[in-house]
Amino acid sequence: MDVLTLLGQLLNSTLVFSTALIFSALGGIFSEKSGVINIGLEGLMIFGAFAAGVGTYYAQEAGMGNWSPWIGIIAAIIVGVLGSLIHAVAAITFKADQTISGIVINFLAAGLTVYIVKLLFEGSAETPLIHAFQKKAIPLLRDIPVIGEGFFNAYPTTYLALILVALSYFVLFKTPFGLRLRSVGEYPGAADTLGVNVTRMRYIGVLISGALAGIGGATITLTTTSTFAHNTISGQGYIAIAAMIFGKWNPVGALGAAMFFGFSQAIRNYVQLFEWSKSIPQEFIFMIPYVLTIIVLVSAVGRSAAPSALGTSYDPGKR
Amino acid sequence: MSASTPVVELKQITKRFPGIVANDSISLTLHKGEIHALLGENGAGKSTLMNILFGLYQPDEGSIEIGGKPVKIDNPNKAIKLGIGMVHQHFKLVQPFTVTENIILGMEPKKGVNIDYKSASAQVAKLSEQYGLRVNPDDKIQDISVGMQQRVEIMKTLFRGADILIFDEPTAVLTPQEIEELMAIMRRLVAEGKSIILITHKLKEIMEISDRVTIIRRGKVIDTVDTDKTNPNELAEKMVGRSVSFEIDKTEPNIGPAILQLNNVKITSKDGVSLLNGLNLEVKAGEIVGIAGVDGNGQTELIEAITGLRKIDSGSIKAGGKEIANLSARKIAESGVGHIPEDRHKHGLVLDFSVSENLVLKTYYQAPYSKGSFLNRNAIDEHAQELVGKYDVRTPGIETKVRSMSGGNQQKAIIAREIEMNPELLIAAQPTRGLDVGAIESVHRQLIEQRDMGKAVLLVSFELQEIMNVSDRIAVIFEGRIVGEVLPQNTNDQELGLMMAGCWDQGGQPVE
Amino acid sequence: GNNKPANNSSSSTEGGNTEASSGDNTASTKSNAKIGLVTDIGGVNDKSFNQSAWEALEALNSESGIEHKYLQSGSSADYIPNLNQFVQGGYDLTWAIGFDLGDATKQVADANPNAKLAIIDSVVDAPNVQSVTFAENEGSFLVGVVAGLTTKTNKIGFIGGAESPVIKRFEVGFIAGVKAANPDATVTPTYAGAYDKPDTGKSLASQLYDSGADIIFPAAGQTGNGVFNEATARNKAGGATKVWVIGVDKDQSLEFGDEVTLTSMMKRVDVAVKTITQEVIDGKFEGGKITTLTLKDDGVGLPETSKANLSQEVLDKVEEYKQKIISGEITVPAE
Amino acid sequence: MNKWRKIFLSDNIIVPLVAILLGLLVGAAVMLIGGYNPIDAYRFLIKRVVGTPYDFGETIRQITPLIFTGLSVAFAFRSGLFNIGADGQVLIGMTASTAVALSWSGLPSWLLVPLSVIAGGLAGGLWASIAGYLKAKRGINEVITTIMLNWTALYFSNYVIRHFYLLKGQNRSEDIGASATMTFLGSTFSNARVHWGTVIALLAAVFFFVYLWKTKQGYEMRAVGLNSKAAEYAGMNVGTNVVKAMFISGVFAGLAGTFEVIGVFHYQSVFAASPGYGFDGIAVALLGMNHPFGVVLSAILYGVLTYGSAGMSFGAGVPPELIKIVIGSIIFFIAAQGIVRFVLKPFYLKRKKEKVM
Ligand SMILES: Nc1ncnc2c1ncn2[C@@H]1O[C@H](COP(=O)(O)OP(=O)(O)OP(=O)(O)O)[C@@H](O)[C@H]1O
Ligand SMILES: Nc1ncnc2c1ncn2[C@@H]1O[C@H](COP(=O)(O)OP(=O)(O)OP(=O)(O)O)[C@@H](O)[C@H]1O
Ligand SMILES: [Mg+2]
Ligand SMILES: [Mg+2]
Repeated sequence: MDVLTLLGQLLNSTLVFSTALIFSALGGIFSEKSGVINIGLEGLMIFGAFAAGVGTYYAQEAGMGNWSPWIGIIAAIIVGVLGSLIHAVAAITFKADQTISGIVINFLAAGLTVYIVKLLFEGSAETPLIHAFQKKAIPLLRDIPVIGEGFFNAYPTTYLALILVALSYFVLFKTPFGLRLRSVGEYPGAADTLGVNVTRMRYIGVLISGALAGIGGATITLTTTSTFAHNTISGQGYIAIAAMIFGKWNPVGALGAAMFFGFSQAIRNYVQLFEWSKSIPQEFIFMIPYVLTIIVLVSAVGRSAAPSALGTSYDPGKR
Repeated sequence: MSASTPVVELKQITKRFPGIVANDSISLTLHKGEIHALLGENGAGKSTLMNILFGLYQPDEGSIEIGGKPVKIDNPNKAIKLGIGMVHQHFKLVQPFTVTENIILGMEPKKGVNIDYKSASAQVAKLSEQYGLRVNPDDKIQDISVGMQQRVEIMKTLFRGADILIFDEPTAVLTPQEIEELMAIMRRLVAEGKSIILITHKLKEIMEISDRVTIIRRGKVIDTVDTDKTNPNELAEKMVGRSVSFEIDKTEPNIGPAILQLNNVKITSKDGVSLLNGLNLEVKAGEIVGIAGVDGNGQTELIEAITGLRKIDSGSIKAGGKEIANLSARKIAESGVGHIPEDRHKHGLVLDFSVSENLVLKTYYQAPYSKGSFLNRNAIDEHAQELVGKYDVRTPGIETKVRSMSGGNQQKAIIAREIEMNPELLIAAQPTRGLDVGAIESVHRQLIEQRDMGKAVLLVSFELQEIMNVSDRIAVIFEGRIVGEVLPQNTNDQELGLMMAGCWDQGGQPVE
Repeated sequence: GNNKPANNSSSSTEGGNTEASSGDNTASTKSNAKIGLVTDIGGVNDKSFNQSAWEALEALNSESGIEHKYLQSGSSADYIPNLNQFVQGGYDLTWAIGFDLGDATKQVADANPNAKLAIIDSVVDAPNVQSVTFAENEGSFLVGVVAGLTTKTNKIGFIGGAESPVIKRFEVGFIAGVKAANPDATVTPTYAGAYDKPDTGKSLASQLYDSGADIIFPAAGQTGNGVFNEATARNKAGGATKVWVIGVDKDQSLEFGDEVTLTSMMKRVDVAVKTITQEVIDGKFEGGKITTLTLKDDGVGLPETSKANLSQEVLDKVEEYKQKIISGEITVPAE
Repeated sequence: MNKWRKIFLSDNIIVPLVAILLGLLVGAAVMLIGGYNPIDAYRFLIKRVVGTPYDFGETIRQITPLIFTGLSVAFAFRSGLFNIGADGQVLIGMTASTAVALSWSGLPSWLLVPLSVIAGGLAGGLWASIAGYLKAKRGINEVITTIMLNWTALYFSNYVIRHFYLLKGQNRSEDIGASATMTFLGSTFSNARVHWGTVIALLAAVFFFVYLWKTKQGYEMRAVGLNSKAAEYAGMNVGTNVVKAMFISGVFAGLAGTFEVIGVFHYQSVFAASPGYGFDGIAVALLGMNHPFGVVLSAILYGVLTYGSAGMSFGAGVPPELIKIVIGSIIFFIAAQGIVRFVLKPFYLKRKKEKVM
């Protein structure tokens, strides 16, 4: 196998892991850019994965065929938004500690989804299998060396993720909405005195994060597991938070960070294909993605630039 | 001045905070085309009243009329729609945003769905020109001077077409030149028919520019007077409730040996900009040396270098004859250097600590505040009790969080802490920023007391008057160097101003 | 989840058969025996291992009216209190499901010598415990034979959850089977490091297929779902070589379809649970007995549905090896 | 944070209680929707916790590591750091204790037990210090590093156990000898796995309190946590304090692991997935408002609910997932006290004038 094919394949494999992270990290960005910490990404992903499993199943039952996964995505968006609404109400309206209310989401999601699945499917803790998304190659682009195999023979969700990265960047940095959202995360007092409705912007930021993390969770159900169970999401939400910080709260940065995690994951798997890897204790191979991340952080990435007002509730009367 | 049409009428406004009535049935009328000054001690309730007018706070009682119509202003957006603009005491600027972005935020010009940055910049540039504000639309706030930021604040209100303007202590952080420029801008604004409420502690400014003055003390209106029928002494007396002396009683200095010696100190920033460029300076025991200069000429770096908050690249810094360059902040403090920092919120205080905890911020680890590894709460509280009394720090109690205290009292707490450490060298950076005349008087008195006790005092201030009144010797800093030294009695504002602008050889006489 | 399950049982690969089909005709004598069951963190609706065991009890309940209850363990610390709940509640038999419950079962059994317990997948040395283990290596050998005979590329992949004695039996038996049937074929064993990471499974599968493998045998619980998904995607996309997955613990073709499921390595947990529970009902419980369910007992093996993809030739070969193993002519390595 | 003080102010003691009540009500509503009987469920929950001395002892066992990890997360929070890595620190603590207990099993108990405890605490602390050091020296956000270190710790622990201490044919270490175990009062609690770790956890809470509010080092740490710039100005070494805070935080977590090994299991498993102690710790810390005594109370609540949940499913057939909904709701109501006050307003609370901050 020549190096270029290999690279293309590694890249392709990278995207399997990173797509869900991209969505969720983007979600995190919208919330945190508006000044609301979102440690609840994990829970929101659980909600999304759950809704995709259930939604797609019923859509299939209703005979919607190939459209079913898209129904699943829509269900994930709706449920993700509803889940994040809890976070928004607690953190923004009731000025609860943002970290705490994020944790609440994680608890409620873990409990509610499995509970509902059991109610819906006669005690089964797993949703029935669904026909998930299939990879689609994009005709001409597919033939570009490395990139073609890497990016243009992928799931619809991967294309969607890449589009959303561009869209998010555009929305955040080129539109009035983005300017206002960021101002609210940097200095709500300033935004408020200019007539920007801090509460509303923050609600929107958090709800967008619910929608995006919901799609992130759905991606896992719809491209890797084909079913939702209690452990469909196990830690990806936290990795998405890491990707968001690693990417310095920038959509393109987050894309890079998510790809990096995916790539180091792919590397770790790839190593195992070689005979010589058998002489390395397995545990050290498993560590690769995590240790690699720390090494890259130490050597390349400097201080992170969190929005200044991140984690603070806004109270015009506060001095 | 058209004394007739009131554009704003505040009627019997009352606002309570826990434990305090910030505004007690305050009424105030602003006429069209008028500059109405609001005067009062720190914590008198001026900002609170203005925040109510701007919709940030809701009054507990009272009503507001704009242009004769009763209105309810429950958020700033309403205020903006009513044509009210406010420049806040603490700037409300988003640091990583550009000037343009800060100005257009909330009413961005659009092209399609995008922000039309091009036309926005053009509009900002036009406004800037129209009022002679000289700001660069594309600079980021974090990169521009305080004076510039002040002008951006003003432009925000102008951009929104406000014709009732509230300036809450706009001059507190400005250099004399900048203040002159601001005055000119205000005159231009009223000439256009706008009306202004101006809050300032500087009586000179009030006398110079306002039409009427309302004096507030402890939340109540004491009086409203026409400016041309009053004088600074009367105003000060009304405000504080006692007579205030502006003349500082100062005996001749009794100068001793050099305490602080800086020799050829150089600091270059990461991007290669020279911040301190071979700076030489000496402060002797028993004298106050004032550093005069335009903001951004190395004052901050100078202080940080002396106090150990910033490393120097070369040169020597001696305190009491001992080399202290690049020692840790703690070592330097222990070798007898006290420091009243420029930014009291950022550096001077832990706002969520109590008064008593803040008063031992630098000494908590020494006896009697600590015994072994443990804090001695009793000693800490006793110390706090003593200082609060001695320095007249007004606070409900020593357990109160500093955050809830007024700026003036916060500053007093810092000064108390630093002076009580009994340093041989006291560095005071902008020590009276934002303080009322009464508080300023007491700060000045304390600095002079220190000098009379034989301590060396280094005073850095943008307030020329303060430098002239308090210092025994003035050193002018320009582009990271001391470019000249003069004695206050031998110079005047004009001369100093020229030297600060880098033209010392045409202006004052270097002392040495 | 943020409340992660502890100690994901190494043996909680998809277990047993969903339909309770022991096929025997139990004499439906009524019984009021009380049977308890303690699961590992998977719970009785995990569509695998724990579920098979529970369904066996459900079946017995409808046949002979036994009383049955289960407790799901939230973490490994719960094993002992959960077992105790039944034992001290006077249950006639308490089932411990999973390799990791071994120590807990031993402790509870020792402390309550009069209680009867039984455990799946682990051997507990106590006079009041029956232990059931499976010869996963034998079953894996047979699916290895299938793989060896079916591969077109002579490259085969194995994906384990994490290295452990049980998974090792899968791996070693499988490799031996492949080698026996097709000495030219090579098996690349890989590990996912977890039983609950389908994304890792998918990415591993993708790389194994890319490197030329056309059959993968995942013994990695939910991680294996990702493998099925990758294979389905590849076949749908119509790649040059058709790729296969070998199911584990139960007949996974029922779930993932014949399109990708070459065959499955079944573990009849349900049979074991039903048999031993019946013994208790009949008063024939033999404490201290260790049962290893092998090919001979049909405790492990291939499902009927394998016919869909396997030629008679291959099935014959499988049968041949099966007999050799049963007769002892071939000894399948276990570690 | 003056939240804690507020709690002790009369009408505020009632708010958390009502929050708990509301949480239980939400749980009840969800049960009703699912067709379960909430009264039965809660009855069995309580019964499972206090029904027998054995269960009571086991509940204490359940609470103990929660106190430790709660303290760990809370301590870091107080110093301005978010330690998501208690999970990994627990594992490293376990591993170090196991290693010591197995390697020097010949030592007498009075020596081996303290050694093993110290090893566990120290190892947890050092592991956490890696994140502290990277934050102090390189400004790397501790949230990322601690997440990455969690996974690293999981695999590293497995490596150590599998390669040096594995019990043949099993998925766990060899048994730790009696000389290295710390059980006590076992007979009082009908052989429940009660151990000295509980006492030490309570002492740790007292230490937390004394250290942070009564010592000069604690004073520094709080100053750094609240305003690092001012701390620097006052001559404190911010970097050192960050490392120190992470170290102490890690020690607490490490001890959680230690006592799970030498107090509860007496061996260490090879984990296929993280046991999740650290993530519980985050919830416990936040629920306890990052105050040591609050942490103890919230660990009790959390432990009671999780241990009792088995009773719920045993007695009333309620799926154990439900308890997560209850815990989540309680945290929600405690965090969003505004809601509780709103609910209470007609009954108790005189309307407060303008709340500040
Ligand atoms: N949000 C608030 N919460 C509690 N007390 C407040 C609040 N805002 C102001 N106060 C109190 O109200 C009083 C008036 O404060 P205000 O800021 O209006 O004073 P000021 O006249 O503007 O003083 P300065 O000259 O220092 O700016 C002070 O005692 C202050 O401590
Ligand atoms: N995305 C996030 N989610 C949750 N918590 C976060 C997140 N980002 C930061 N934090 C928390 O907020 C705190 C501030 O983070 P930040 O990276 O700004 O560090 P800092 O102490 O301000 O240092 P710096 O000097 O680099 O700005 C961190 O200690 C961390 O606990
Ligand atoms: Mg920061
Ligand atoms: Mg004010």
